Amino acid sequence: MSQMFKWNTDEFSWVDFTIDVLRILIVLAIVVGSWNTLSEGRISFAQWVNLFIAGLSQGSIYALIALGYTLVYGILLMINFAHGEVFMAGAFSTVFLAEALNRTGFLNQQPVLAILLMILFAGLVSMTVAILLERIAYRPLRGSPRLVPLITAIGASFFLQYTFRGLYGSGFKAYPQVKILQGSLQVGSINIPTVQIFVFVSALVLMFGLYWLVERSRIGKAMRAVSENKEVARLMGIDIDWVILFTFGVGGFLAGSAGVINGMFRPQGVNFFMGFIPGIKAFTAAVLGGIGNIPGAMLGGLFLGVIEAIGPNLVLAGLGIPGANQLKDVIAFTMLVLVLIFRPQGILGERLSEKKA
Amino acid sequence: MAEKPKRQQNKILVATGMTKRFSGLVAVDNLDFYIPEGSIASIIGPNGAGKTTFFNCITGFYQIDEGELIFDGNRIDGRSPDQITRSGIARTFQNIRLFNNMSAIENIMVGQEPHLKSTWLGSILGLPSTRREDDDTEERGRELLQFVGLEGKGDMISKNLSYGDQRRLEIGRALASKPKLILLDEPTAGMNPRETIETTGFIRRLRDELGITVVLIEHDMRVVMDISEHITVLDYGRKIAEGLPQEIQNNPDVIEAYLGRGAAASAGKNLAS
Amino acid sequence: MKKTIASLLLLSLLSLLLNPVSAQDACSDQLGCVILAEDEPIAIGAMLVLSGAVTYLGDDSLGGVELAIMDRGGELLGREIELVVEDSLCSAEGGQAAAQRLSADPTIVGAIGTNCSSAAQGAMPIISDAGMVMIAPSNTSPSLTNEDVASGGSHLPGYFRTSHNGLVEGMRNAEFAIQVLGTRTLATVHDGDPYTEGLARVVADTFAELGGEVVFEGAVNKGDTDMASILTEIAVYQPDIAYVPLFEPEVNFFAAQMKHIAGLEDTVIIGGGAAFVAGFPENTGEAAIGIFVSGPLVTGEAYEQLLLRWEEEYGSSPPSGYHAHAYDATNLLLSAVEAVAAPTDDGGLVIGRQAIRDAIAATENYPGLTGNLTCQDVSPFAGDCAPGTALAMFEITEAEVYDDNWPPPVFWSFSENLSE
Amino acid sequence: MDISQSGTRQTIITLGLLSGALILFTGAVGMIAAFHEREVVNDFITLGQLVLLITPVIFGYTAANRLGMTGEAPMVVLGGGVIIGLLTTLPTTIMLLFNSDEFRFLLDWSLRLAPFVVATAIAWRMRRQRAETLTVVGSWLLVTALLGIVTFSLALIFEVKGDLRSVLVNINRDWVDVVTFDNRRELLQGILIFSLASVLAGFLGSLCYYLPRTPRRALFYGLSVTLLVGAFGETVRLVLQENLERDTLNQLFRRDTLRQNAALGLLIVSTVVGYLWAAFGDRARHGFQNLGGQERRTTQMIGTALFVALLLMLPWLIGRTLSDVAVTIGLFVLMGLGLNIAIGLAGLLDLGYVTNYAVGAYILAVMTSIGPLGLMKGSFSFWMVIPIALLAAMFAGFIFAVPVLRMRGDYLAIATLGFGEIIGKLAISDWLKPLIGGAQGVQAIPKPIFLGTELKNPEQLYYIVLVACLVTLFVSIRLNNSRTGRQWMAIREDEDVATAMGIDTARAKLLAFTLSAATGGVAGAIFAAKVGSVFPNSFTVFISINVLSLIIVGGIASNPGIVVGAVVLIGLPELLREFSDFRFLLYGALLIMMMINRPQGLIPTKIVSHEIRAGVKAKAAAGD
Amino acid sequence: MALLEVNEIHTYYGNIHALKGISFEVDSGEIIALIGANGAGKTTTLRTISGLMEPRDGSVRYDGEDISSTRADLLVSKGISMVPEGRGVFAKLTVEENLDMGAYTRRDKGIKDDLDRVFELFPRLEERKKQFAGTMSGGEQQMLAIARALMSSPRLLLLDEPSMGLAPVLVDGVFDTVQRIKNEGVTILLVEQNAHMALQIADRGYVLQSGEVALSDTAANLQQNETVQKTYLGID
Repeated sequence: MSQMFKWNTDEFSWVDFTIDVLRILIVLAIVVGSWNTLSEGRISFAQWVNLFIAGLSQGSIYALIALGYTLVYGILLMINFAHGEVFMAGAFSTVFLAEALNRTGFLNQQPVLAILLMILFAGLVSMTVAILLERIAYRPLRGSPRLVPLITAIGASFFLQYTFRGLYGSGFKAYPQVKILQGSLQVGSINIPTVQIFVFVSALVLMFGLYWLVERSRIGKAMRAVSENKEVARLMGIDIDWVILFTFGVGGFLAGSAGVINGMFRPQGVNFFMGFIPGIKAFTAAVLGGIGNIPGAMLGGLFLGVIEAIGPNLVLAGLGIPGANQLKDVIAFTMLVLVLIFRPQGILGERLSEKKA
Repeated sequence: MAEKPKRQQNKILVATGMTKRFSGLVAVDNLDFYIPEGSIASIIGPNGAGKTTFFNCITGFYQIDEGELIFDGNRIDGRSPDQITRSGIARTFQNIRLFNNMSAIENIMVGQEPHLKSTWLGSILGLPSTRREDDDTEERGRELLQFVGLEGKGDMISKNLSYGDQRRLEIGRALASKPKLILLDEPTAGMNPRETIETTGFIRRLRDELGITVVLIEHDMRVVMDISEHITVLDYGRKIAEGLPQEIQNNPDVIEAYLGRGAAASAGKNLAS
Repeated sequence: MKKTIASLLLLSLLSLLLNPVSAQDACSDQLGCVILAEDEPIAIGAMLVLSGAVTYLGDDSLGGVELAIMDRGGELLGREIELVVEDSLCSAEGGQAAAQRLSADPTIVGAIGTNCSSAAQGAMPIISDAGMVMIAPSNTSPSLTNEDVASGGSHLPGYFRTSHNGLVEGMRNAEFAIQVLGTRTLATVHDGDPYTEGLARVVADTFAELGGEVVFEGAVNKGDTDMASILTEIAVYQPDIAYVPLFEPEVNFFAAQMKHIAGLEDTVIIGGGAAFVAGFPENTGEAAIGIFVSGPLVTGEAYEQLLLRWEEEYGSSPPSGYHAHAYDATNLLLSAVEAVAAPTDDGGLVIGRQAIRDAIAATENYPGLTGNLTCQDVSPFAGDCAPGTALAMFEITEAEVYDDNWPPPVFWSFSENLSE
Repeated sequence: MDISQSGTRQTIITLGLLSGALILFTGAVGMIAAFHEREVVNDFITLGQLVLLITPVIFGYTAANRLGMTGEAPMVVLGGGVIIGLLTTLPTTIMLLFNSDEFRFLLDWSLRLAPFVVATAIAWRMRRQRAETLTVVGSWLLVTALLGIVTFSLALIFEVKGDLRSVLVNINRDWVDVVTFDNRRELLQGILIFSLASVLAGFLGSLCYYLPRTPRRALFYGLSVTLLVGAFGETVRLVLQENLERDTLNQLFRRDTLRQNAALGLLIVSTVVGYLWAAFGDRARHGFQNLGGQERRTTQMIGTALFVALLLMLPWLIGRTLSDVAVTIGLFVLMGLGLNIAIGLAGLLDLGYVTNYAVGAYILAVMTSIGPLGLMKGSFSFWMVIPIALLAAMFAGFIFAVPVLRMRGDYLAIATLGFGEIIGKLAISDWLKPLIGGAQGVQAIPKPIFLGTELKNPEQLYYIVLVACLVTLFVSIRLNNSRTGRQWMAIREDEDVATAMGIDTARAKLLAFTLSAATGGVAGAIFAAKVGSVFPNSFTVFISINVLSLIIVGGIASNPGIVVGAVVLIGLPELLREFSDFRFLLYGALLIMMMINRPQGLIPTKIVSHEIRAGVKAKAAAGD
Repeated sequence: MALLEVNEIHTYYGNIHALKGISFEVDSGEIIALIGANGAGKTTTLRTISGLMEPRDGSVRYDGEDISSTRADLLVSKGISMVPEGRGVFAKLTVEENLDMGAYTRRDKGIKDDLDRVFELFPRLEERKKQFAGTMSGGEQQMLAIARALMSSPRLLLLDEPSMGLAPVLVDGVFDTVQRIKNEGVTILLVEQNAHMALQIADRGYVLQSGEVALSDTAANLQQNETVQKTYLGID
């Protein structure tokens, strides 16, 4: 009742009104676009499912990177803008190992072992980069205003990109293709590439591993304690420097593994710049899910992946917009803004502002 | 400037059936209460009883889920905090929240917002009316600083002020909006007994000299019993008692849930002395 | 601090007053001359993309330029050749800044560059205004050689290129699809780069003109890794040909992911010059087999030699497909300088700027790596030096994918086709 | 004089290895080889060699400084310099050996042994700290396993690839040539020369510590000036070219390189000037401070007048190329001043500022272009469109601000970042191609015409930018000291409380976004006119990042800071074009070092500098 | 020998000189109360002892060892535990996890016993083992904070304002608990705004005034002291 009342008084707010109009327009566009597409029926159900699954796989990669953002954010309230580069460091370095394993034939003789070795190697490389980053660039800045570490992170992002370009060159490299991942699984009329199942499953395993680590293990509890209150955590005897370093390390390890998993999934395009766009996407995913929240990062990543895969064909093509796939980022970011309008704290985030007041 | 006591019977703020929930948790539960105009009223209750939530509901920081709030004859529920401030309610915060990197005078000048009219265009063009208003604002700000006892400290960055001065500045900032009702959240927190007495006197002056109705949240029972004319006791978001200090002190529910035997006795003693 | 500024100011003022205009006695060129003293080297500029996502393009061209200079022993007319390299980025403002810098140096005779057509748009007015020449190794935008402003042209005197005009390359590609492969339906995909967008458009137009049907025109973004979405859309139309002039790595992703998409089994991919890269088959893997790539018909022997030299010098294969164009562009410029430079009595050298332009414009059947170069001067091909006849279609085979073979065998070439 | 004393030893080893790591890093990313191409002094020293040699000097001096402070004997200090010189060469030497055919077996062996050695070292250290046996053994196994994985993988990679160079592309012949001083064939001899040179450099560095203060400073000034002039030869020459005759210039420079005589002359002159400054500079500064009020004011007025004159004359002093750089800097100053309204004053972290820039540029492009996309077919002039671009950008700022008004902090940041991306993608899209050209952009944008003159040179455009900057500066100062400014500051400090003060925060924030957008639009419009064509790829997230960074680097909310920030972050990279391959590497390193050493920015406002310094200290103490 | 000796410590917040040479000592088994006005340096003193801040000058000796510049997290295993002002429970951790954090530095077998002991002391916490600490009332949070500090089995417990923000009815309970903890042999250094209560349970007390020790005596004597009565006890 009071809701209705509000509209009739002088409380009418242009901001609310505009936002409402915007919401309605966006929702309308989505509905109309989807309706048009689906009623035309150009794309079959099986194709939609395939797109969905491809989106999930892509989303798993985003999610794994997003976890690193979220971990660091959770503990330091800092956007580690260079996290995409941590991903790149692992992926780029391991491409040489993958080539070597392929040359010796080991990759196809013992694919499981080989992939495991690659994941470990990439994880360790990325972890080292992440730890160095924290130690050299971020630790001296603890407690300074939020913009300062953000700028440092941007600087670190450039620095890492061009360092790796200097080390490994500017050309593109590609992961070799692993035979056992080349096939596909036929489920009814739907054909699911094995590699996508691999990506999704290994991402899930890593995510649950992380979830267990944070929720159940001693160090995980310490991480949560540090993220809530660093000073009190120290009073518990927790070495917060070490916990923060550990957090960066874990985030780095996940990013590195994401690099290899990504290499199995999208083997091409390995170069020094490869971390930038996934980095921004993963950051978006983390915010979408509610930054600082681990399940949120997973959800955000998967959501973003699926949106990107399905959105252009479903909505934009339906609205008759040419070059729909070009605009998939527009869809992704519009969805982000839409989600944030409805839930300013992200899908699974907590309301910070209310607590504060 | 003092208001006549006869208006004391008017209820400046009335809430009926006020309810606020946080994701299932009921913070304020179907609350009915009123504040008599021109009085000094207190809200007391155990930690987590919903006192600060209650303030936040009145000042529009939270939108209440049910019920209505009437201030000075107008409904204010559903309004935004700035509109409520404009209608004449000002507040301070439990843990002082000044604009830390602004000077004391700037803090007070921001406090005068509800009465300012100049626009950004006027400022850019340097219109005479804008300049005049800026000068007036500053002058009134200096007067207010004097009133709260911060004369000569106007150009200090507020975070460099001492704790007591910060409390005073916060009240001064609240007064700058010329409120009819001022909400003070634990104004004596962190003060020693001597400072507390000074502050109590100052709160009385607010009412007596400026005619502002005062609502306090306070933990120090001596302060509460000493200056309040009307007390509301909250527990788990519900009102468990309301009335004059004497009544509250002897209310068995209040003693049970909040005061405890000893405190009730000692507070009573103090008031008597 | 302030005092330093003040004294600096005074000094500069004084020097302004004392600066006499030096007469260029020996020069009768209408655009002025480059006058070199006895010990000065011959300087040529390069405006290439050396940072950002497409750095490899610049690295590729720079290698071509450097090798061309090295192959002349680093000398011209007995003088050292000095290469002044500027980063033109891949943007108009980057091109402008690079050109601004080169044009400020009165001893630079001309420049190789730019890589990106957008950079050329920024650089061309400055270079032209300064009376210099620029020879682009990888610009393809038709507007750069079109003089008609109203129809979108922007050509200015002094601009040349050894890369193929998108119009020519696009038409050839479409002709190939229709006339050689005999296909009827076409899908095109670009990536928002002016180069790929231009090619895709020309191909689509020509394809339709020649009686084919363009069923889909779409685009992806640079940096996209997931092509499933657009491939699904294309699969709806099951076109005979997918014309994909994308760069690495998008083109790899496109090709590699296509095999997962039902309905595109029979669709043939034609890639543009951007995919004419040594790394493309290997990076794409099995999926690259059977793809056609359009590229310059490089004359075998000399090009082989260049690749060997490259390997020796840089320890790898060229990162992109334009190094041969850059090599030719450099030689074009150096030859022009060689032809018009006139020694003076005091051991100096006078090089007329208009003369250089004229010399390059007069190039006819210059034997380059990318064929016999002839520079045209009629809009919309004003400044185009690439031999349109030397374009070819290459087919990627297993040898390229698995055995590092490069370049791939020529499937069809325009010149052969002419002679037939 | 016990060099084995632990503190001393640690200082020397740390600094030495740091110096060595730096040398190896610069080599491995290709800097040394690339810098070798550039001669600082003709036929004498190249930039690459300079980096190799100056590093041990600097580290040697730093170590000497530290050791000297703790009262070490000269023998120790100088010995420290020598050791640092030696350590500097160590990593590079190892890499050289690994890379050479004869000594490659060393690489194989190190990779095999490294895990065990490192793990044992760690275990031994733990043992000394009385850790439990089980823990020690466990750690040993863990470290061996993890490191083993890495080294095994590396060994495999190098085994298959054949050499280091196929992975680390810059560990190549050029690099070997530089670090061995052209002794690639006689590797050991080369290493010896390199080591000797480095030891000498380290020794000289530590020797500097014993120079008296004044000559030391003089030498420092002299060397820095000479080397900077040499390193930035191209830029210096561009300036001199405007003011000197070509023959004179040719006597000083051989192309972009200082000639030996000129370098020597410059070194002597600048050292002498440096000596005078070091000896009498303090007195002069003191004298100025002691001037009477009237005199001082006069001096300041003269200073201001000179500064204004300098601003007005700048293009004619620095020439066309640098004017072009100045215009670019000016555009970023303009955007910086605008974004500062949102970030510095109102505390709104806007990462999508490029939106406004793009809107301004495209508006000007389609309104004035005489090409096929021009709406007005050239009937609108630059001057008519500038206000339109301004309003359009404000409108865009307004529209994009509405949905994000309720968002805070990082959510706001990512949402605005998203808007930047959306605008970029729309600009490039096929969808809007009929309007704004899509990937092909808009061409044929005429230059502004002022009193019949076509302003096509950067020297002329400079004045447009200058005027725009001054107007913006004026407006921003006015706003800063107004009611509106106070509202913004209140929102920045505490949005909830600001609302409680009766501020309509939504409205104030909208205003901040809108006004902040205005200068972006103007900058975009000038940019479009300057370049003459507009392409979507000019409007990337890097513009937003650059503008944000320059504000922070300059000092947030500080107007002079914005100018300095723009000069450093936009101007320097333009001047560093000669190192273009490493521009972003250095840019990134600069940002990191700046933020660590001077988080309050180069020219901070008083409050901010106080807050940040105090905040860092207090919180560092609290460990927060 | 005293368990804790604080010797002329000077501590700064940035440039603000907060402690100007404070000295006192705490013997084993005592409850010592630090009282004083807001800003007198009580909390700073505790923070300096617990290692959250480092004194610029002076020394803190614990059990004969100089701990002035030992980090807070290392002091916990030496037996110093602090309950911070405002309780500082980890709101998003459960009660049990909070207690686990208290025992973070320990790896001995006694943790289980200590947990039982703590639950015995605070039966309320056992009931709410699985609940998030943030959802508990202020009084319960205070109990949790104390219980958590006890989980590290400290020899010296630093309590910062345990009664702050609590309803009068709960304050007595907190002080009872403090007394009981003392009886178990833990030495307690108590900072309290409520000087009245603090002096009732303390053995000795120190009055701090703008960063210096103004008075020190047994608690009983302090209660009788006229200035103390006037300024800190509110008795006219």
